[in-house]
Amino acid sequence: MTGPILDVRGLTFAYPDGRPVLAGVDLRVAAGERVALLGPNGAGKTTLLLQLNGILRPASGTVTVAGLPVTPRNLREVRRLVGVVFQDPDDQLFMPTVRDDVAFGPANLGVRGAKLDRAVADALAAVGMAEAAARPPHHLSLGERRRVALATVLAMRPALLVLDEPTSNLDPVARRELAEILTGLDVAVLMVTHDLPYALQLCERSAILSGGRIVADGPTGALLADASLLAAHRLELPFGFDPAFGRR
Amino acid sequence: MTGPILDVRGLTFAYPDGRPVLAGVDLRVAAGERVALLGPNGAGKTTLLLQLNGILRPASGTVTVAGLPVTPRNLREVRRLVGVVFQDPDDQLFMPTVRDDVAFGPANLGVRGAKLDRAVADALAAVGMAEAAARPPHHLSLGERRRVALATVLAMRPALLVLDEPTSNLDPVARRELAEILTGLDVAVLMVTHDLPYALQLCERSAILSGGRIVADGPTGALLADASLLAAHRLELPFGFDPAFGRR
Amino acid sequence: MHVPDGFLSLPASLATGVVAAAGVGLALRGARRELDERTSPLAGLVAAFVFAAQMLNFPVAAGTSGHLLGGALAAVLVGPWTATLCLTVVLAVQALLFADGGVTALGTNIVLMGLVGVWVGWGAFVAVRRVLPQRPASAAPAASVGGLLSVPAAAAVFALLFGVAGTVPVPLDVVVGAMVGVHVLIGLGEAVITGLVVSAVVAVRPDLVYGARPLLQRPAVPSERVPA
Amino acid sequence: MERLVRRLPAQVKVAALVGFALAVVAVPRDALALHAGHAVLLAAVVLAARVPGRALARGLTVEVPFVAFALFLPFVATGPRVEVLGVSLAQAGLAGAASLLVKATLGMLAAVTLASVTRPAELLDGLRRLRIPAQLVEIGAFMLRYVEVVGDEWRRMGVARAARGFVAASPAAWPALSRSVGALFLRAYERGERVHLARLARGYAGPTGAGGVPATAAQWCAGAALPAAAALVSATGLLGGWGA
Ligand SMILES: Nc1ncnc2c1ncn2[C@@H]1O[C@H](COP(=O)(O)OP(=O)(O)OP(=O)(O)O)[C@@H](O)[C@H]1O
Ligand SMILES: Nc1ncnc2c1ncn2[C@@H]1O[C@H](COP(=O)(O)OP(=O)(O)OP(=O)(O)O)[C@@H](O)[C@H]1O
Ligand SMILES: [Mg+2]
Ligand SMILES: [Mg+2]
Repeated sequence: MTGPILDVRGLTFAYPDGRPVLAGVDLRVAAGERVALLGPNGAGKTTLLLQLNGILRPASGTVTVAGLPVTPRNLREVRRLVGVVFQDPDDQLFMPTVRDDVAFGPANLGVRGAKLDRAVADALAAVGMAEAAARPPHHLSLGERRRVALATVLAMRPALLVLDEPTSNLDPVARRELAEILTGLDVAVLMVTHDLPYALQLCERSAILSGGRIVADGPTGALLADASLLAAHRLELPFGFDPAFGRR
Repeated sequence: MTGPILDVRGLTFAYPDGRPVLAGVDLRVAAGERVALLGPNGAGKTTLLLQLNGILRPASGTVTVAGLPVTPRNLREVRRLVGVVFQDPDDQLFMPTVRDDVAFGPANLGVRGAKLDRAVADALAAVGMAEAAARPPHHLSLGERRRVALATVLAMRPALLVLDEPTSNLDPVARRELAEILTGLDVAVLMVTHDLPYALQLCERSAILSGGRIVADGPTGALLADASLLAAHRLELPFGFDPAFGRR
Repeated sequence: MHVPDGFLSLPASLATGVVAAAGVGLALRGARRELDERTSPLAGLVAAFVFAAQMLNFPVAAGTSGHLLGGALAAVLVGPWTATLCLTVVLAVQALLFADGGVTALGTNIVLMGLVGVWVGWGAFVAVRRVLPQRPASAAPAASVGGLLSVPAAAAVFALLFGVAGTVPVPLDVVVGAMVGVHVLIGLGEAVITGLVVSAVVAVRPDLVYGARPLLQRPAVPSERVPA
Repeated sequence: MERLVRRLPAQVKVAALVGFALAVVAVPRDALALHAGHAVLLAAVVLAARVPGRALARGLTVEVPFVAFALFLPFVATGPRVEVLGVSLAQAGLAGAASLLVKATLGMLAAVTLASVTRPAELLDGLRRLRIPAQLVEIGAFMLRYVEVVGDEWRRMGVARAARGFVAASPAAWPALSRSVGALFLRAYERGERVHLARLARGYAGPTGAGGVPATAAQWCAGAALPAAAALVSATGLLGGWGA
């Protein structure tokens, strides 16, 4: 593919209560690229992600996925291409067992029988939850639910993986394992995170969403080195983080 | 007060599906002390916290708060002393507006009128959410909801503040501000976190819960310096963290 | 199934009101044994579920429609006394906030759905539970049978009441036959939904299913103490 | 006028509704004309309270199953019969069906009026004040809260399904849907349970006494106007020998 896998142009959006949230967002992600989306609480990051597979519809502007505009006609195909891991795993998991939940997406894509079983087993193994297959998702700990939520999307093998704060509630090893999974996959990734070192570790590029616009977009290392930019958007490097890592 | 504010002894617990989760937990927290509770996903940290104000009842063992055993008779008093901020803010927020939600706890303690208004305003200001007072909690972003959840408990001025991963979904500045709030308060804190640098920054002491037991309990710096202990319980220092900070 | 105002004569409506009040009074006393502080939200949820299900009409034969009555489901989940209370609340709220079922017919509706529906469903459930293997999984098929029988039973009682105290003289056998016929079909839907919900709940929270309690072995709870 | 109706305490409005419905139901089958009086009275209240037409129309759809039942009566009722368009129908059945439909419709419209000027929470307070047993009101309060939770969880599950390529339209979707109904019950229950416990954790000790406000004598009188007038209509008709 030559064009970007994701192309967002002039996107605006307001919730029904009328407060404007997105005020003209432009963002492009190339196939295979990993991009971090940073920004303060309430900036509209989640709202933006929910537009990418048509769960919310823009007031104006366009979203294009692999050349397909995100419109009701194309929703099926768009949702096959874009896998969204929600910020709250309870928004993602709804079947009576973990296995059913992971199988749900691929089954909708027509995967059946032994192939389906393998897709489920692989996805659960990748997140270290193979043993929980028969348990109900709402009885898992929050970190466990987050992993299963990730597995439900991995099992669909999307071309663009959209992750909303995937590391929150994960234990430190699970967080590193997630980084390894993501670097091992051949997909484009758009990841919202408040964990700046993690963004630096995983994503060559970052964009900052603040006040409903993309206010900065560039190499992660360069953004994180700009202390006044960070401070202007409620971002800062955490306690004990050695900035020398950013200049390796 | 001379005794510990929290004293947990020989606590065991299983969920109704029969899987044992806690297998004899012993933990003490002194008045005014800040303790971090670390451990892998699914270790039972949340389950332990829910026993501290009697939301779950132990199968055996005892929990004592400020000398009061946590039994149905004492629940009212115990819940006045122990403020729990849940891991999932949706479990915590249930009123039609943010203001009502923050006022709910103090009103149940008998606070009324101007005093109640001030308690609500102070708590919301402390978490930077004063402007959201009239909005419905379920229309906030996840990070905003987490702050309001914290405010609902701060407004009750508990003697022991129990926090379940309070920094997840917070933006970096909110995370630092939370640290400042907590160090500024004169309460005992028991905080579950997967963010080891944050534990080091805030808590002089840490305990590791793993396999249903407390497997280590000591000064945070010493625990984090013990790489093999950490590795045995799915803990590790994050990318870019400079361990020299731990030895200041 | 929600009887509106004017179907029964005024004296008959008052009489069913007295029967309903007596039944609810008994249930208020009986329910104390079934509910404790922790399970009382369960009564609210069961009521909400029955409420939502009763608002959804599905087409049956010949232009009529039916909906879940929920009496058997409620009885199996929270016990028959509490179930009577749940149905009473559902019917009252529907009559007052949704104009579904007349306020003067509230007593009639409570008798039909809250007493006949609940207790016939519960009786059938207990009878079937006795003959099935004593495993928690047996609760679902037993509940299905309860659901299946509760609907035509309530319909038959309605037809009898109408035949005896209705505002129109009708041949009893015709009305009873027609009502029971239609409601056997609705009962099939009731059986499927009741069985599905009960089996889903029994699978993960058997402790929440009142009717499955005699089928449970106490779960093993670790109790050994560990030296500090 | 609209404010007056809306501001009446819920207990007064509930009592007025019951009184009105009783007066309507008391009219015998063959005195259909009396209901015109009731309809005029009710229409006055509907206009005064500015009940939205949408709400009234929605109420009518609730009646549909009973229209079917009423239409069935003229065919099966006993007694003298008349020929209508070549079909033999029972006179008593015709009169009965008409009376049924009119009474049910009047009762339904009155209830819709109550519902549109009363919020659910006010209704619960009103029932408490009418001395409905606390256990019932408590279940009602939980029920109204859970209806919201159930709806909310169902919506969340719907979004999650759609995001993973699910299309609900075909019968092939039913197994997945019916499996999620069971899960819905559990999820809604457990979330409601957690919220309930969160309330307890913040010192909640159950509803304290009757909420809402007591009604003044003037309000009771205002509320009694509709049922009293309706009863008067029914009584004059009855005494005047309309029924038989
Ligand atoms: N359903 C809703 N209705 C109304 N307003 C909403 C709704 N959801 C979110 N908002 C508001 O829209 C804004 C953006 O919310 P969003 O969830 O996109 O933020 P976010 O950047 O993801 O924040 P966070 O880092 O806290 O997750 C916030 O001000 C929030 O309060
Ligand atoms: N309601 C429940 N029913 C049955 N099992 C449960 C329930 N809640 C949690 N569990 C199980 O109990 C164990 C401990 O869960 P808990 O939520 O206490 O873990 P945790 O230490 O808080 O994990 P995390 O770091 O992911 O939040 C896990 O194995 C979990 O799957
Ligand atoms: Mg967000
Ligand atoms: Mg937890």
